[in-house]
Amino acid sequence: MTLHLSIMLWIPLAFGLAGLLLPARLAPKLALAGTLLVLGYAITYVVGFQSSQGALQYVTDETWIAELGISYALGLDGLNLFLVLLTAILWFSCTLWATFWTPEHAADNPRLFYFHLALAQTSVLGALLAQDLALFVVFFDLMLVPFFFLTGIWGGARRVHATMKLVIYTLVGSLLMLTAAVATGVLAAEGTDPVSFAFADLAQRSLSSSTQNWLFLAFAAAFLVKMPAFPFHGWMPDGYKAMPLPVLALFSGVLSKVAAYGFLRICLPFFPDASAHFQTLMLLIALASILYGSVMAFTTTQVRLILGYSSIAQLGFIVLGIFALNAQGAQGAILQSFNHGLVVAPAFFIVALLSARAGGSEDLRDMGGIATRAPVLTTLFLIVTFATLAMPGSSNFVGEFLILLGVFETKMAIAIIASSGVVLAATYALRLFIRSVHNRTGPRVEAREMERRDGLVLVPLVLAILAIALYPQFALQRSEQTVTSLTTPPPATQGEAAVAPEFQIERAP
Amino acid sequence: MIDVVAASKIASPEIDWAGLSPLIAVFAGALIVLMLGLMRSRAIREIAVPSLSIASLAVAGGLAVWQWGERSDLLAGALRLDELTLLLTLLFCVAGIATVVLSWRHVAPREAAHGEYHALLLTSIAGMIVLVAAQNLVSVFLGFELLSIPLYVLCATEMRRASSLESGLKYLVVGSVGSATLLYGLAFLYGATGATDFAAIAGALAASADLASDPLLLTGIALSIVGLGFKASVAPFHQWTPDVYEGAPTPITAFMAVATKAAAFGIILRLFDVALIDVSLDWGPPLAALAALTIVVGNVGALGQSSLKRLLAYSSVAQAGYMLAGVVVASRLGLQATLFYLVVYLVMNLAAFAVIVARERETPLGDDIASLNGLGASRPLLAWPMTIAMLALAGFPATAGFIGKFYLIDAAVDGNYAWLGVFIVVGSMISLAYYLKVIAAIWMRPAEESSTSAVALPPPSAEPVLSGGSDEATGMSAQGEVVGVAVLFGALTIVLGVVPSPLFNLVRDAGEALGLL
Amino acid sequence: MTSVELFAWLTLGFPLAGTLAVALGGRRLPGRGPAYLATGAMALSFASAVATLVALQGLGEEHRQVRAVAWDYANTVGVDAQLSLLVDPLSVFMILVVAGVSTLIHLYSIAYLDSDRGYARFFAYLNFFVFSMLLLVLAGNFVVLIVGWAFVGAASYMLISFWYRRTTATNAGIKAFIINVLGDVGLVLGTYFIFRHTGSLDFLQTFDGIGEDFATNDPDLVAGCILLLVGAFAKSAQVPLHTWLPDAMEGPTPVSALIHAATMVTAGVYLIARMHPLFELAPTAADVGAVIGCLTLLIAGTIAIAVTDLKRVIAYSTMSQIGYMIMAVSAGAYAAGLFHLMTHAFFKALLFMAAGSIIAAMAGQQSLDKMGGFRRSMPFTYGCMVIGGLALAGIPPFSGFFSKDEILLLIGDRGGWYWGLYVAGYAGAFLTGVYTFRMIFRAFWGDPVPEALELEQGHIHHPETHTNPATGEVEDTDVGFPGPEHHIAERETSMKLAMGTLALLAIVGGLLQIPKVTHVIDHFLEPSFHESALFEREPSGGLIGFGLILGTVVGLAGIALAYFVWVKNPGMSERIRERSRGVHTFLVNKWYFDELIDLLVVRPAQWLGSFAQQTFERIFVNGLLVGGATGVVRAGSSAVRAAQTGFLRYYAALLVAGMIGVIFYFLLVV
Amino acid sequence: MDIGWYLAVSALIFTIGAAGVLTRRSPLVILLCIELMLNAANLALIAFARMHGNADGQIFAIIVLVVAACEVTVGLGLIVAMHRRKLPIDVDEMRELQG
Repeated sequence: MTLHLSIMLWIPLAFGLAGLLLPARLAPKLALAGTLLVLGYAITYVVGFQSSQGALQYVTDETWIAELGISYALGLDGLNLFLVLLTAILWFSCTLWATFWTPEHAADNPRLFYFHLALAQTSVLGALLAQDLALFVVFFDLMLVPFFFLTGIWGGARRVHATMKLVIYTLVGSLLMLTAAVATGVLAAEGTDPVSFAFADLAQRSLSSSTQNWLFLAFAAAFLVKMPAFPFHGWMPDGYKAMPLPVLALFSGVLSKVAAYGFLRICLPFFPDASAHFQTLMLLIALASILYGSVMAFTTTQVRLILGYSSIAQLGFIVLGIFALNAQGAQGAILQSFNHGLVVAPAFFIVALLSARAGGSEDLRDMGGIATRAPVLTTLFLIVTFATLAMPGSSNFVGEFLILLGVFETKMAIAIIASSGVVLAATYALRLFIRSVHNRTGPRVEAREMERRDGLVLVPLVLAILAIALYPQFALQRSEQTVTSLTTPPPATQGEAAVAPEFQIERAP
Repeated sequence: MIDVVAASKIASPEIDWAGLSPLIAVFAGALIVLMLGLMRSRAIREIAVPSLSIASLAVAGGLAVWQWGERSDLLAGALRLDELTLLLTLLFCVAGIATVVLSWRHVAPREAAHGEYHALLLTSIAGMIVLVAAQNLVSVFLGFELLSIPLYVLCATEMRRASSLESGLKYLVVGSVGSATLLYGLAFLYGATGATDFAAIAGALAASADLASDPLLLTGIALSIVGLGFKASVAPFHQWTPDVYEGAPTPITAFMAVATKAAAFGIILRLFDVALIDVSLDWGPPLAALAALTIVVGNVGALGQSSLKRLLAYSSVAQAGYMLAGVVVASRLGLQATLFYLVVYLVMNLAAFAVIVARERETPLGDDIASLNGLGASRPLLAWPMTIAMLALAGFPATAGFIGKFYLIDAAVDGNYAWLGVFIVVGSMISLAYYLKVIAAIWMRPAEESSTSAVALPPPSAEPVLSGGSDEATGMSAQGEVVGVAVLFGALTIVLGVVPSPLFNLVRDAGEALGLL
Repeated sequence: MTSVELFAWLTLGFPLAGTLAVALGGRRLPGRGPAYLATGAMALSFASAVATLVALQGLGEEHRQVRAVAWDYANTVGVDAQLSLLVDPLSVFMILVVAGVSTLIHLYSIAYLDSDRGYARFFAYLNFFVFSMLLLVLAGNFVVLIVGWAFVGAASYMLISFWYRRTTATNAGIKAFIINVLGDVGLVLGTYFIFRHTGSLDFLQTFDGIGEDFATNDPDLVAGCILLLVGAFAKSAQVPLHTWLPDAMEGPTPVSALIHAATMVTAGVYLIARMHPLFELAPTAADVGAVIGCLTLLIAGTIAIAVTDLKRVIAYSTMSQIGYMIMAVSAGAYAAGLFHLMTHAFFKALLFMAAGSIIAAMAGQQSLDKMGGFRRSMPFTYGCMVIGGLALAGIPPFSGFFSKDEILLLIGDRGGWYWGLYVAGYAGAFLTGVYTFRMIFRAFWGDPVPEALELEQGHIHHPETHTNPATGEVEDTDVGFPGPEHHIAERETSMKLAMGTLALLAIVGGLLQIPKVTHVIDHFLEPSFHESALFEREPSGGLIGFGLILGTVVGLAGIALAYFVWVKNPGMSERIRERSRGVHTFLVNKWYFDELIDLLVVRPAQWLGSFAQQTFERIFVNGLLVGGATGVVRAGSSAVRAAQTGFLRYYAALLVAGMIGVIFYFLLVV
Repeated sequence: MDIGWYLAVSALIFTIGAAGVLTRRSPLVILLCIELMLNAANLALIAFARMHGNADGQIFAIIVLVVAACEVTVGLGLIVAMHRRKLPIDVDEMRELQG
């Protein structure tokens, strides 16, 4: 029983609040310090993590609301370890980026900006670390609040409309999940034993298949919308267009992964029958996301949207891996979640640099030809591009390799069709690269090399990409145990799972 | 002769003065302020009267706390003293104090002599206490009217404003129809069971099973549902709510929103969970249907409203729907969830209304949403409470509203009304649209030129935002008490959202008081 | 770590180090510094390749398959992907060829690219390419193979679009890259099919148990092998995945020489040779390979006769020659195929270098129509071109003769329907003679063109405005064109050196493996193919004699025809063109492959994209899912608010109505 | 005599009152109609009291009378206030608050 996770969890919020109260010029420094501290913690956890055991580590378990059977339980295992690391890394980079990022509204209240940024990090970390269903729901829904403000106050054109659409659309799913979560806790409490939302207890209990089905659908709705997956991405274009870029990098890099993580953490273990029952459906949704996202990505000329749709495709791969329902798929999905976050954030940063050189425009047609004057930027961009299209040798490739392998062994046809997504990815990624830095210089483009401070943000991220590309085993070995224990077929629940909703359930006083 | 008179004694029922003390305190306060209101001195009228009202309410609250744990019948079983009564009494006192504070410099008391204004307020509170304590049909009706009639007047106290009078009369007429309906229903209940005492009614119902299908009883239940549902503004009996809320003086609106609803739900819980518990299968499903209808109507009605009071009126309708879910399941869990939500609801709404009051005085825009534009930059101390209140009403986590909803859904699912739980969240989805619109106005819209305070401000980054700063100076001096209320309840919303356990203990005691399963 | 492993790693390491050094520090080096750095790295790499050879030969026959493992790459949940190399005669053979030829081409480029703005960048890319290629051939398991495979593709993309201000170059680059990725996908899927049964990604483990894992022509195995072939075809520009290779000529000429002639495009051949245990269990797949190879060599040959772009002629000849190799290895003539791979590397690189020299003399102009009469002004280049040409046409004793004819001999020896391939092979040989010497005659013979005359005055032609030969658009002189001044072999020792060496090799290379006389290649490669049934067959003597003579005759006949048409009576080619216009246009348009692919793949994709963009997203995603829901809610809202009329009596009415409703519910339903 | 008759009469009165509320436009008359509704309830109460033979109903009725009086008083007060402010004494004119 250690409190360290709590420390890491609440550091950002503490620093954010401090920033809110202290003079404005301190706010950025404080925020940066907070993220740096979290990063330090995260790294120590990753290093100290026992790859050999699949069980939770660094566990914290207190009761929060005894009356509702909600506990404040945190823990790390193979599923969330690297997502936590990802969160720490990206928040640090993006906060650093934000310190010199100047949009039209940057003047408005920096304190508030960094406070919301910090709140967002705490809630994301909370959702990742939570080992209690209710706690997870709390943080999962809380994640949206700061992004609502960040988009609405510091966003671009039509930001209010966009942020409302974003929050409402994504919460529609999350609220359904709220009911489903409550139902899970209540209905899983068979007969006499008290209602509990702790994952540990839920793992012991079981639900009837019919119950599992509707609960699963509710959770799936929440996660698919948040990712987003086709066809639930209606909020994505507006939201992406309006969000301030550093925030967008975080949103696209981390929040979508939390949704994917939710599938692994909740749907697979607690609704095993439903997961099997809806496997094909989910695989098809994932497939559709891959193809649709890719196709959209190489037809639009809005750079943000190219990345947005590409994320849809990438998330499609991740879902594909998760619902391969075998170890390879899950391993691939986890690794790929980490990779995609690590790749998409620098991509957005580069987009910012590119548009700064294209007279503020974020349209491919206004870009091009800066490679000569900005060789370093181009090189880094090239690396990021290759990682984006999951070129063999990049860690993304290992992820996709495992994912497709997993699917191949369960549903061969889907794997083969999905692999066409790889080719499409090459198309849009390279198109983006070539048309933004190669060819003739764009009309309003004035090419210049990136500055040193840009390097501070970009280079570490690219180095991280290269490092994980050289040694993906580093991530894989840490998640292996948990994944194997997750994907080994659970004991047949049908027998005692007869706790149908019709039953009157006694509650503990 | 004289000694005869001296010798003869009347056997009077012994009265538990301690148990009655909160009620007495309120009544006494009412009488005193009424008298004081007649004084000439402006100081007395404008300072002493409100202070005394607050004092009496505080005393009442204190006595309620002192009585906590007592469970006994008062006045020959007319009233019931238990944690339910006491909890709600506390709630009324808090609401009353807040109302008095909000109307400190308000125009309404000035127009209708401070004494009367506050006396009516206190009387209404007394009526509420009687109502929630009532365990006899007679005292039910008595409390019901005692709380209603002063409110009719209070709504109309801003006499110079036609809309105030209009709301008063509308409330009076529709309210009277409502209470007539309730009365008729109570009459039938009495007719069916032959008793006015809740315990006796329950006994009668328990005694004979075929009574459950007796038309007299059923009609009685139906009419009671209508009458009480009217007070709790349950659709389709909600229509008075938006108009009255908008027309009434804002402090009174706040009071009605939180206190009246609490009183109505208090008696609903007592009547249905004590007197009619044995026929819960009769009234459960229709109430559930009404709850669903209320949730939908309230939420969609609130969309596209530009008047904040009207918006909150509709939202209060929706919230009534949520709370009804706790009644439907007829379990202790449901009761506790409803009570919990009542408290949370009070906290959230008072924060919101306080901000509205403040802005009504600062801007010429009245209670229009536009009056909040740019509030985030200019008046953080108002902006944050409003934001928190809206997030809480929308049911965002880390606010009391979330826990409340969670608890209600918990109760609904546990009572095999999972579909009602789904309705609750669907309602919340719709509600996002208008709650977020308010927040957007506060933080994301530029301040209107007309909003006075926003003009003469140093750039927000110059001063720490939360620690007040010079921009607050004007606001503080002008209406510090209002800002105080807003901040207090805003903070409370967060606190209850993070550490709800104390409140859980209170409602658990109240739940046990009714001896449900 | 044994010496073999050490040297293998070194062979890999030097180019990588060179890449990083040039990329990070190259721009600071003065003048030709980066080039020397890169070339030095290559020389060292070649040296260590040789050392590897020596070390490997030091081991016993049966120990010549060495696995060198660096670390676990993705070794989890049943997947055993390590970062491992497989050092065996086959891979050593490949690294020798790759490193050797690459070194020479680096040497050549030192001068050739001298005035290009992207000098350092070029050598960084070039080194990176060689690293990738070595990684590919040294790969010890499927994953590493795929990694090298893709790296090679990426490097080739970067070098094709080296002059990235040219739209033609960037388009060619993206085309090449995407087709290569298609190949990668094929490779990956193929791997899945095989992994499914063998449960291991490591080559040696896969091959060991292959007999138990698969029955002959097991459907999974056939599918897997055919998917591997897709990878091979994409990389080796076999029909129908060849369309990128001609466009790839947008890259600088040394690139064409290195990547698109000597090394990368032969990866497919290497792959099939490496996977021979699989293919021998899946004859069907092998036959597919053989047939495709045969088709390619014919199609490419015919096109090569028609096109007029000097580099494209050589490119098509490359395709056709690789067709021979693919055919060979698919038909089990591994040693012969690899032998031809080596000789081809020599003479084809040589041809490209010579072509580069002429193009330089033409100031970037590549069209044969504009060339002529360089014989006098560029003797050295001419000589090299002729040597390369003779080797290519398969005239004894030049290297091409032995390798090509051995292929055909072994195929003929298979008998059965392989005779068809045999015959086609000789037809191809005839075409080879024709187009090779058509090219040579048109470029060097005939009356000198102005550029040639200018050169005879001792001055290399320089246009005042530089234009992109492909489109004629004016070059962006900032960067992205071959540079203001040009360099020809006659003037540059480094180019002379490289070309001279290759010319020598092109002459004597064939002597390594003369039927009935020398079997160096056979013996050397034997350990890699020890379990192969088809390895080391000796065609019957009679066939050999016949074949050798036939080969010579066919080759000479081709040359003779070329001489007759393009030298003896000029203008005859026009007449032929007139008479068979249809055929000519068909050939000039490269059998309409591009158009076909465009019609079948590109257009549908674009249409789909625009449909999704314009229609689907708007109507379904936003309209139905978003708009629909909000619409319903809005309607409800307006309904509720319409009911809120403000009429007091109306409210009372609704109250009463509701009351009646509830009463009725209670009286009727309950 | 059967309780049914009493209830019938009371229901009739109640209905008349409700109908009056719905149909009349003058607040005064509406108040009277509400009185009718209350008194219908009173009648029922007394009838039931008779039926059950206990006094609860009658006590109830008496209290109702008192309350009803208060209600009317307040109502009249409001109407007077409106009259003072020259507002039309017609419920259909009160439509400032709507939507």
